Amino acid sequence: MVDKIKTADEAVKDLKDGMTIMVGGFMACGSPENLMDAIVRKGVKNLTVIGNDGGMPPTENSSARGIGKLVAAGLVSRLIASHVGLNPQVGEGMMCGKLGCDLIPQGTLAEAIRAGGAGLGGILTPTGVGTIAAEGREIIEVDGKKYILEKPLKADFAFIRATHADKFGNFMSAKSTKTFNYVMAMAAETVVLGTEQLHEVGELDADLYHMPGTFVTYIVGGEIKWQI
Amino acid sequence: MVDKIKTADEAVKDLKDGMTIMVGGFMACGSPENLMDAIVRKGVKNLTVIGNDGGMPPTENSSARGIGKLVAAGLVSRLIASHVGLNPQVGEGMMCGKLGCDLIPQGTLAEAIRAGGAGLGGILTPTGVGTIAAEGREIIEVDGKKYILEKPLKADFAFIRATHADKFGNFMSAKSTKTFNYVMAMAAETVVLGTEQLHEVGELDADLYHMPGTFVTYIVGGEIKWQI
Amino acid sequence: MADIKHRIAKRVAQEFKDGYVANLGIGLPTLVSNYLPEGVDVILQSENGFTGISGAAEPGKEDVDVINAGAGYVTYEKRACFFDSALSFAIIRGGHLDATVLGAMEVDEKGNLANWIVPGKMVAGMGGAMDLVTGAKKVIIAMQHTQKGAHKILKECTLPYTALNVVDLIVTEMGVMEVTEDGIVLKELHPDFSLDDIKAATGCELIISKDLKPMEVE
Amino acid sequence: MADIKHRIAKRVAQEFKDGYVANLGIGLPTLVSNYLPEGVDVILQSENGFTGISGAAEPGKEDVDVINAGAGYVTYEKRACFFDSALSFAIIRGGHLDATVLGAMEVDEKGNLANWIVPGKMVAGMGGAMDLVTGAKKVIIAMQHTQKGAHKILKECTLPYTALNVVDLIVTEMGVMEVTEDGIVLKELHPDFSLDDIKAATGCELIISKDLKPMEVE
Repeated sequence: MVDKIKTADEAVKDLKDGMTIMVGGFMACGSPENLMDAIVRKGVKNLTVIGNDGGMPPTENSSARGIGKLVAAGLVSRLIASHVGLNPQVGEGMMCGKLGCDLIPQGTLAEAIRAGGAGLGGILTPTGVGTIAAEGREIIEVDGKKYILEKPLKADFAFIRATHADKFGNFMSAKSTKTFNYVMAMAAETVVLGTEQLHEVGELDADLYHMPGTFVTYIVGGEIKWQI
Repeated sequence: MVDKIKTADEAVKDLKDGMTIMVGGFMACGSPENLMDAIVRKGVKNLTVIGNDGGMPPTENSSARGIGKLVAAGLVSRLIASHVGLNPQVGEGMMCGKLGCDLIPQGTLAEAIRAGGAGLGGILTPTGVGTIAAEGREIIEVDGKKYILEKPLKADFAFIRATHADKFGNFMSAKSTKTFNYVMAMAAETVVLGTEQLHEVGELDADLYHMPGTFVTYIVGGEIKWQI
Repeated sequence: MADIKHRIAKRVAQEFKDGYVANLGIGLPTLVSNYLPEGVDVILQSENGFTGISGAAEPGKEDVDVINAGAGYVTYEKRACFFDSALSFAIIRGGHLDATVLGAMEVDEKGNLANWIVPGKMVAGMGGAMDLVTGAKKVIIAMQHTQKGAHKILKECTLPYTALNVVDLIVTEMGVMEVTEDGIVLKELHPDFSLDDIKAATGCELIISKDLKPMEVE
Repeated sequence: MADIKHRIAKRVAQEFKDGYVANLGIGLPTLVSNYLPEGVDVILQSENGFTGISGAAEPGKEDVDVINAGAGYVTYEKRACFFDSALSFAIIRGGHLDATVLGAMEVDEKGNLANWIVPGKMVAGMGGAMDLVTGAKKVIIAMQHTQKGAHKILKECTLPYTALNVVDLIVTEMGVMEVTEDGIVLKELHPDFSLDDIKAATGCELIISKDLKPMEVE
């Protein structure tokens, strides 16, 4: 069996300036913090980041979290997300022209990533028809109803987080940490999985894992629960 | 909490002649046999059945299984499936004109049902371009590549099977019985879930269930493992 | 103001039927769950990925793996089920929510809704709002009738749209209004206000229901 | 004939690299897994919904919840993972299979494939075949070179297509052929046959590789 287990720094070795990456999680809940730290250490520039949001900014009591770490370090030149209101640093970056931001309805974002992973040429969604979300998109009419044709999203890297994974990369993300982690596992060239628990193959029942390890390129252990 | 638990016969009370139904499973593995039996007892006619295949025909040693029960009883006038080769009774029905059959690539069938459940106007698939599977379908070009626009599928009823369910209808289908059961749970007006194990709410860890009970209209216990 | 919020939430709660699956926006809409009528069991969905969301977590007892769509730590019911964003929005877009309750900046008589961009202010993003109002069977807007005296219920929205032709019901501190093909019909008027009060506070014609009732919340 | 099947399966197995994810069709293609080279670990996908499919189940020890795509009871590896049909075909269509091995009725020099309809015979359905050949990174056709003497490798398929421009490699008992932009290139010829033999058995021009090798399977 191919050995997928790496340190976080090894896992980002081939990450390069200007690449497009996906980061799982929702407001940093379910984001792989070890992997974000490794990206910051590597210091790649001009990343396009696809994620639900801009993560959490640094506060007096804590460092930034999730995508917020990349934003705080100035590594992000473009963010494709559904909501960035909880990270004022994204707004600041947008104001001064350093950070471009494409806002996409959350459900459309999830489907576009899934379509990228599932080999679809796109999906037709009624969400956003007649609004700014339709700008630059083709409108397709099916049985008299209008839909936006949303094209698939793919990335060079996906950084995702599991609660339980085995050494082949089969994984599950507990409770509300699933979010974008499952669809992003399908949609990138290199998929790096940060996990809290790392199990031997066959140690847990197969049906406890929600996603197959065949999607996962590298596995990095040592994710810990966020301490409030 | 609304009481969803019914007998199989109660669950099919509102099933009517000419309706469109979905049946989960794959070659009857993962099909809800109790519910099939109840439909046969009710004896509705001219059903359009959406499923992966035609189920299994009766043999010398055993009765028909899965969709095969409905075919054997002559209740099906149209079958929308990906493969019907394992049930010769489907072929016989097609030969004598009693049974119309629309064949759809298996992955397209799964996506079309999912699209029906997910409120999408359709999906663009590269599968089948330039073949009979493209007949009657619009071809959409995205970034220079051709795709079939496959429209969503929906049904009046879905009959699906779980291994574990709780009394709210949260459920999971073990191992390779998942098949079409998960997408069909989303795509019908009335969703009837046949389950092997029926648990109290909260008895199992929430993450053991893969699909939320909010999709499920009725729950019928008493499914048993197929005896070879 | 607190009083007004609870009045609106109480009235919205009366719209809920037993067995409903609903999504409540952050803020005022979340209050609705406190006022569900006796015998009306509603399961709430959280768009980040679960059904069975319950109240805020007690400080010190937070499960950091369980947040709501506003990043607040919350608790969940025993019947909760967790899923990923793709399935979460399949529920939302696919018509599997009986109702969603959200605030609005503007609503117009065609049922158009604007609740995400204020020109000149930083745009936070639509998040899940566009999907919610497009997909839910019943879209209920819960809001104050005016914004510092300015009309919010209009002949035509002036702000960028969240979605077109989606609003079914508007509940404010002044009354309950249904969006119909003919325009906005006032169904209930709160006893604190006169017909002239609500007409003056509304930026489009209000059709007065033949069956106009007092808005009762207690 | 049994000999020929194993010869083909053995040669196909040499195409597999360590870490491959692959889907093997029912019949001859399934034999491939018996002949993987030392140190080459391949995980097999079953389109009804799992990765880690293993051999047929022993009679009397079947797990009725675990079948292959041909409805046979099978076993699974420890590292198996089970999923639904939507995810299974996301894997297949999405390019997550390194290789798929299938039989064919006809293949032509454009890489077009026909393997699902025989006119006049009952149509069983394409099942997952169209998705497999469209999505897999490498499509390997494993088949007998001719069908009772009739050509199967053609200038242009005569039977209804399964998919267009998808076949990468053809392995028969006679040789190994790569489908290129210029046509079908014979890369390896089995020592049992001459160039004239294989040319006569092929319904289109065969480009002979400058680097033609013997097809070695032992």
